[in-house]
Amino acid sequence: MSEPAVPTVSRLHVPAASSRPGEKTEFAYLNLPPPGAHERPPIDVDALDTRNLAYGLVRVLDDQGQAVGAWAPGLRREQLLRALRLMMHVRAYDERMFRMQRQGKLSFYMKCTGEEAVAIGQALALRDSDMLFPSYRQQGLLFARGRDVVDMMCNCISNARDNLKGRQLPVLYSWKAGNFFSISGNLATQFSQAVGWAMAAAYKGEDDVAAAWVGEGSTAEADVHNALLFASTYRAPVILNVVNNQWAISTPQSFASAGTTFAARGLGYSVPSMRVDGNDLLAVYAVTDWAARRARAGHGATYIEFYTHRAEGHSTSDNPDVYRATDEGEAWPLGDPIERLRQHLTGLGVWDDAAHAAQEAELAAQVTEAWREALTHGTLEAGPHWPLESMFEDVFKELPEHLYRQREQMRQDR
Amino acid sequence: MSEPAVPTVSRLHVPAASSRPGEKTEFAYLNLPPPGAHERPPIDVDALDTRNLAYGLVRVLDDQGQAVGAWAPGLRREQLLRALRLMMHVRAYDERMFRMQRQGKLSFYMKCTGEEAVAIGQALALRDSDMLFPSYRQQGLLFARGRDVVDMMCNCISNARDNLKGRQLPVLYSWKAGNFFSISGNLATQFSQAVGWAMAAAYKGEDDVAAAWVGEGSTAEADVHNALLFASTYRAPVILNVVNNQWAISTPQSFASAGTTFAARGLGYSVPSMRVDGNDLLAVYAVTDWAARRARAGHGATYIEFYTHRAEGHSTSDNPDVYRATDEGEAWPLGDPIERLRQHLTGLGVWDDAAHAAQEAELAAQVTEAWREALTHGTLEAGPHWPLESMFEDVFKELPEHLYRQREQMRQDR
Amino acid sequence: MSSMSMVAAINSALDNTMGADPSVLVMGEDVGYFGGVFRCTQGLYEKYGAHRALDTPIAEGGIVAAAIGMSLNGLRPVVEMQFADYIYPAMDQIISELARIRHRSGGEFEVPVTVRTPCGGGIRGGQTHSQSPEAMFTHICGLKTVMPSTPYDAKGLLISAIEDDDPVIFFEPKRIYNGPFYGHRPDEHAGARVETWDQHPGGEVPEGAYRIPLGKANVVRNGEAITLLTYGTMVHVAEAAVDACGVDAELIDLRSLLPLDLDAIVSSVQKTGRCVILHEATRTSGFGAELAAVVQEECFWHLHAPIERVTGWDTPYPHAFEWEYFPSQTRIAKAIERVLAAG
Amino acid sequence: MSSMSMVAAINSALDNTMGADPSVLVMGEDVGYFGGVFRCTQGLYEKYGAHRALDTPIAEGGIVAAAIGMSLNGLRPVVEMQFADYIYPAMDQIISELARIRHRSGGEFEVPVTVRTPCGGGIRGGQTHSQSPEAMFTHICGLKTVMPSTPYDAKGLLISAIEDDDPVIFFEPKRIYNGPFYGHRPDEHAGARVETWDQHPGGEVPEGAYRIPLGKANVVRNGEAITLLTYGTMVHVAEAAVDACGVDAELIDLRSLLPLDLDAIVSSVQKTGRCVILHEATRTSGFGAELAAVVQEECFWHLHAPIERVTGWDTPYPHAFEWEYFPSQTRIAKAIERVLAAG
Ligand SMILES: Cc1ncc(C[n+]2csc(CCOP(=O)(O)OP(=O)(O)O)c2C)c(N)n1
Ligand SMILES: Cc1ncc(C[n+]2csc(CCOP(=O)(O)OP(=O)(O)O)c2C)c(N)n1
Ligand SMILES: [Mg+2]
Ligand SMILES: [Mg+2]
Repeated sequence: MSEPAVPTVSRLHVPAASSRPGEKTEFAYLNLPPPGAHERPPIDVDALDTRNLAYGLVRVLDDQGQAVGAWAPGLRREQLLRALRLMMHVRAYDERMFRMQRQGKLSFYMKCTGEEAVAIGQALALRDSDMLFPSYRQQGLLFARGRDVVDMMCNCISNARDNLKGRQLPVLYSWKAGNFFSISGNLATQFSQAVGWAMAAAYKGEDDVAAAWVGEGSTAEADVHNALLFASTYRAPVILNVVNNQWAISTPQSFASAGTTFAARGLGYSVPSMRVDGNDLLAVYAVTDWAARRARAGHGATYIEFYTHRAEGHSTSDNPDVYRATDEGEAWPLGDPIERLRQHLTGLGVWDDAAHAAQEAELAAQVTEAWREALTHGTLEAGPHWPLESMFEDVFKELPEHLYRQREQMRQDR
Repeated sequence: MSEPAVPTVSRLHVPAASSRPGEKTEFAYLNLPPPGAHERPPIDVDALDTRNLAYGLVRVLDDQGQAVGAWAPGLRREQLLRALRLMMHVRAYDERMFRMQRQGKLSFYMKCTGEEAVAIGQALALRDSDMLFPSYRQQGLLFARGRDVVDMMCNCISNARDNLKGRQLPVLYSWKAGNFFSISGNLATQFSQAVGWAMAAAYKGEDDVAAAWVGEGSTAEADVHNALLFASTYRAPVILNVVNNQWAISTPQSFASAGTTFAARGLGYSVPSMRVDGNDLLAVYAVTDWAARRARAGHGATYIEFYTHRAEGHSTSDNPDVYRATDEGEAWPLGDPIERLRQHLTGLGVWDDAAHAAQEAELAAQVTEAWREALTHGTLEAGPHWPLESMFEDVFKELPEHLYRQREQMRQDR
Repeated sequence: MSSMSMVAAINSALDNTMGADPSVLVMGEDVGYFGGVFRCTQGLYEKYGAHRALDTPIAEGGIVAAAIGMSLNGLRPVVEMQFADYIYPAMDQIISELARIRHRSGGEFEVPVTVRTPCGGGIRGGQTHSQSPEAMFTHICGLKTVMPSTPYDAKGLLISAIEDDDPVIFFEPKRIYNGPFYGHRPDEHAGARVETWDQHPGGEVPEGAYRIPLGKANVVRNGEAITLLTYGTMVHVAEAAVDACGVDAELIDLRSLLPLDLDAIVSSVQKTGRCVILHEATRTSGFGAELAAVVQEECFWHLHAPIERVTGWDTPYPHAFEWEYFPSQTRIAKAIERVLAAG
Repeated sequence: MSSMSMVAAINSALDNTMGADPSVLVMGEDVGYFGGVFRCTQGLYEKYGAHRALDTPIAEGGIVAAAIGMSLNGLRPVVEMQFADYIYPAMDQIISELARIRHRSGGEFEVPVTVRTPCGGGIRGGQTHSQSPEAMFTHICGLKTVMPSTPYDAKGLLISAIEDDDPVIFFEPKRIYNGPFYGHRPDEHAGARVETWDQHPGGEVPEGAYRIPLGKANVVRNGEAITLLTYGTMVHVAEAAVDACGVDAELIDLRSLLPLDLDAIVSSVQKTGRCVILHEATRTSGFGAELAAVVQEECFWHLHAPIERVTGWDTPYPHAFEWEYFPSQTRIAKAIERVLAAG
C-alpha cells in the first residue's frame, strides 16, 4: 500500500448544505429580485442578452397574489381555475399513492409536493403534439394532458391493466398517445434524447417542439451537457427544463450548482437561459409559452431553471429529517404553488375558501374512486397481472428463437 | 419501415466551416481586440469578473513584436531565448518524425506545427512537481521538461528502449519521472482525471497543481463537463486548457463551440475563464503563470482557451486539402509562434537571422543524431523489441494464473 | 467477534482501512453526510471528515475519473456507485482508463481504485435497481471482479480489494445486505420472519481487519454427485435447493470471478463429473458462459453430462414477475435433476 | 453486379437506403463533408445534404442519444462510431436506453437505430484502434449484434439492419475494409501485393438493394472432420489455415451473433463432433465463451473432444506485437490438430 503521507488538515473544499438537522435554515443568500422586475425579451433574443434572466428570477405573482410585470401571461380565468384544479388533483393523487405505499400496496412511490406548478404550468403552455421527455417528478404533465388516473394507478401496481405490462417501477410512466415519453430509471438520459427528437422535427420541417426535464442534481450528468451542446449546435426546437428543488436525495444543490445559478450554465452554450420562480404558476406558464414560441419560430432552444423546493422526502424510501433541517419548508420564501395561485384567484374574486374545500373533497373522492377501480384490475402482490409469458415480449419486435426457448424453459421449470 | 414523410426542405441548422476547399478564407469574424487591451485581474478574482477575458483575447505581442499591456510577463532574455530554442526543437523533431513515417519507419505520427507556443509557454510557467495531463499534441511539454529526445523516438518506434514496452501508438508518450501522465488514445479522459489529481493535492495539503489539455473538438466530450463541474465544486488546484486549433480532423470548431468562445463555457461553472492568443508565447506564459499562482494559493481552477491554428494535417493519416481551403494558413491573422517570438527577440536586439539559421541547422543535426541513436535500439518492423512475453506483464501488478497460461500457450503455439 | 449484517461488515472494512491509512477515502453519491442509501458508509463522515467521506455530484463518469486522478496522486479511493445499474456512464473511464493505465504506461503509473456497487434483484427494484452486470467487467483485461456472499467474506474481500494495487470492481448483492436469502417468494412465506445474518455463521465478523485473498473460491459444501458453481445471493439459494432435494452436491462460492480459482473448480468437477452454473445475470454472454467454457476445456474427459446454466432470463428485470425472473430453488432443483439423470 | 470493397459496399447500402427512404440519415464524427475517416459515407453529403450526412460534435454519448430521439420522431438514423474503441462514452445510452425502450414502454415506443463501427486489429492501430468489444453487446438484451466478413454480406446485412425496427450494433472489421486478410504478417509477405476484394467472390456486389437476414449464418466451407465457428476477419484467416493444413473442416461464418443461428451450429457440430471457436477479441467472457457453452449444451453427446477457443490474449492490443496478438494461421492449425487428435 502507498505510504500514509496525509496531513490531518485538508485544503479540499467541500460544499455546504442550505441546512442540516439541528441547524436554523437561512435562505437570505437568495436575495430575490422583486416580482415583475424582469423584461420580456423578443423570442429571437441573443443568449448573452438573457444574462439578467439567467442570474435573476422571473416572478409574476407578488406577495399579495397580484400578477405584475412584463411576464404576466394574461391567462383567462377558466385557464387559471383549471390550473388550480390540476395542481390540487396531482396533490390528492400523491397523497393517496403515498399512503397506499405505506400500506404495502405499492413497492415504491415519489411525490412532487410543492413542485406542482412546474409540470402543470408548462403543460398548459404547450401543444398536445409537442413531445414530453419528463423525469419521475412531472406526473402533473399526465394530468394536464388528460391521462386516465386509473391507468396511472395501474402502472404503479403493475396489474393486468398496466400499459407497461408490469415491467416498470411505480411512477415510471409511459403514454405514447399523450406524447409522453417512457420515463427512465437512469437519470437525465431523456434530456439529450429530447434534443434528438427536436432535431428530427426540424429535419422534417415540422413545428412541434420537445420539452425535457431533469432535477438540479441530475444536471451533473453528461446528458445535460450533451443536450445543451447539440441543442445549440443544431438550433433544435427544444425546451430544456431544470427543476431545482434544491435536493438530490440527501445531497444539496451546492454539489451540482458550481456556486452559481443552474440557468447560468446555458449561456456558455449560447442558449438563452433564465431562472424562474417555479412555485409561481403564472411565471412558469409565461416563460414556457415564450420558449415554445421561440422554438416553433425556428430560433432554437431555451434553458430554464425552475426554482422550487422539495417539500417532502425524495421517495417513500427516504427520510429527509436525517439530513436536512425540519424547518426548511417554513423558511422557504417562495411558498406553496397551490396556495399562491389560490391567493391570486381569491384576489380576482373568482375563488374562495368554500370552493377550495369543496374541490379538495371532490378530488380526494375522485382519487379514492379511481383507486378502487384500479384494484379491480389487479394488485401487485395478488394479481391478476399480464400473462407471465409477456415478460419475453418487446425485448425485440418479434420473439427470437433464444427467447422462445427460454420462455418454454420457464414454463417447464416453474 | 416507417412511412417516408420527410419534405425536401429541412429546417435543421447545420454549422458551417471557417473555410472549405475552393473557398476564400475569411477570418474577419474574429475582430481581435488590440494587444495589451485586457486587464490582469487579481488571482482570487470572481469568475464573473473574467467575462471580458472569456469573450476577449489576451494578447501581449503586438504586430511589431513589442510586448505591451498588463499581461506582459517580463521574462528574462535567457528565458525567452530558451523558449525560442525549445519551440524550434519541437518543430525540427516533428519534421523529422513526419518524414520517417512517410518512409515507413513509424506506423503513425502527429505534428503540433503552429501550436508550439502553447506547450512550451505553459511548461515554462509551471513547476516540475506540477502534474501534466496532456493530449497528443503537447509534445513540447516533454522538451521543456528535458525528456531525452532519443527516448521519445524509441516510444514512436516501439523498440527495445521504449519505456512503454512497445505497447503504445507513436506520440502517446508517458514519463512518470517528468510528471507527465500517460497519454490516452481516448479523447479528453485525462481532463477530468487531472481534477482528481488536483483534489488529492488539496486533500494532502500540498501546493502542487495539475494542468490538463484537450483540443477544442474534444471539449464536446463529457469529461470536459465533468472536469469543470468537479474542479469548481471542490475548488481543485488545476489549470484546464483548451487548445483551439480550429479543426477536429475534418470537423470545424463550429461543431463544438456552440457559436461562442470555448472560454465562455467555464463561466457557467463559475470557473474564471479566458481566451488567449495561443501563438503569442508571452501571453501563453503570462496567463499560465497567473493560473498557477491562483491554484497554488488555494483559489481553485482556471479555464483557458488558447486560440491557435492547426497549420498542417491532423496526422500522417490525414490530408486537410480535401476539407479546408488551402489558404487558411496565410489568411490566419495570428501568425506563427516561432516567427513571432523571433521578431520580438530580434526587436530586443538579442537575436538575428544568422543566429536563427544556425540554431535551426544545429537542432536539425541534433535530431538526426538522436534518430540514428534511437535506431540502434531497434526499429518497429525489425526490432529488437521488448521480449514478447512482456506483453502479458502490467495487465496486473502480478501475473495472474490465466495470463501465465496464455503466455505459455503463446510460446507453445508460435 | 460479533454478528454483523453485510452492510455493517462493509462499513467495518471501510472504517478499518480508513483508520489505518489516511490515503483511503470513500466517495460517491450520498455517501458522505447521509452515509449512503444503503448505509454502508454511515458514521465515516463524522469520524473522518467531509473530505474522506466525500459526497459527489451525480456524475458517475466524473466520480471514477476523479478517483483515478486521486489514485495517481497517492490516494486510495473507494468509490460507491449507488446502484450497479448506474455504472454505465462511467464505462469509458473504467474500460479505457482504470483498466488500462498500468499496462499502457509500461507499468509507470498505477490506479489502486476500488469501485463498490450494489447489484442484483429480489428487492422489487424493477429493471434499473436489480441488474447484475459483472460479466462485462470480467471481459475487460486489467480489472479484478469480486462478489461476496456473506458479511464475513464481504469484509475480508473488501479490505483485500482496497489494499490491492490493481483496480477492483466490487459487487455487493443488495438482496443479502441485511440477511441471507434462500429464494422464497415473500408470499410463499407470508408471516415468516425476515432472515437476518445473526443466525448465519457468515454473519460472525471480527471487529478488526483481516483479509481474504482475491482469487480463492470457498467450497461451501462438499459433495460427490455434482458441482454447483455460483456467487453472491445465489450461493444461499443454491444451498437451500440442495438441502431441499437432498443431493450430495459440492457447492462452490467463487467469491472472485477474476482472478478465477480454476483449481477449486477443476478439482471439484473432475471429482463429480457433473456441473450446474448459477447466476442472476442474463444468460447470453453472462459469466456462466465463461465458466461453462473453461469447465469443458479443463474437465471434458470427466464430464458425464452437459453443463447446465440456471440464470436470469435474457429480458430486463421485470417489476411484477420478479420471482419468475429470479432463479428459484425449483429451477435449480430441476436443473440438478436433469444433469444427474443424464448419461 | 460489380466488384466492390467492403467500404464501397457499405457506402452503397447507405446510398440505397437513403435514396429509398428520406427518414434514413447517417450521423457521426467526420461522416458528413469529409465522408468518414474510412470513407464509408463518401458522397452522401453532396447527394443528400448536410442534414442527412450529419457531422456531429465529438460526443459519442450525445450522438447516440440524439439518434434515439430522432428515431422516436420517425427517423431511422445510422450512427457511425469512428472506432469501436470509442463507443464506451455511449454505453449508458446504448444499454439503459437504446436496448430497453421498447420493452420498458410496453412496446409503445421503438428506436430503430443502427450503430456502425469499425472494429478489430491488424492495422497497427495500437490498443485504441484495434478492439473487438462485440461480446459486451451480446450480453445486453434488446440489441442485435452483427459482423460481416465480405463486401457482399456487409451490404446485405447493413440494409437489413437499417430496415430492422430493433436497434442493431453493426461491427465492421476494418482490416478487411479494402481486401480480405489471411493473417500473413506483412513481413512474411514482403513485396507481395496487397489483397483486394476484386479477386474474391465476396467482392461481387449488386448495385441495387438486397437483404441478408439477421440471424442466418453462412457455411463458408462444408466439411466432416471438425467445425470452426467464427466471424469477421477471422473467417478468412480460418479458411486459409484450413486450406494450408488440408483438414476437412466445416467453416461457419456466424455473421450475426445475436440473434444466433443455433441450427447451423448444432447440425454442424453434431455432424463433426469437434469444434474450434475463433475470435480476435480477448478470451475471458468473449463471445467464444457463449458459443462454447451452447455447443456443449446442445451437442454434448456428439462431442469427441473438448471445444477449443483461439482468441486474442487477455491483454490490451499491443502495438509492437500485433502479429503475436492476432490469432494466426499457426495458432488455428495447432488448435485444429489438438482437437482432431483428442479422444
Ligand atoms: C445515472 C443515475 N445515477 C444515480 C441514480 C440514483 N438516483 C435516483 S434519484 C437521485 C437524485 C436525483 O436528484 P435530482 O436530479 O435533484 O432530482 P429530484 O429527485 O430532486 O427531483 C439519484 C442520485 C439514478 N437513478 N441514475
Ligand atoms: C473518444 C474518442 N472519440 C473519437 C476519437 C477519434 N479522434 C481522434 S483525434 C480526433 C479529433 C480531435 O480534435 P481536437 O480535440 O480538436 O484535437 P486536435 O486534433 O485538433 O488537436 C478524433 C475525433 C478518439 N480518439 N476518442
Ligand atoms: Mg432535486
Ligand atoms: Mg482541434
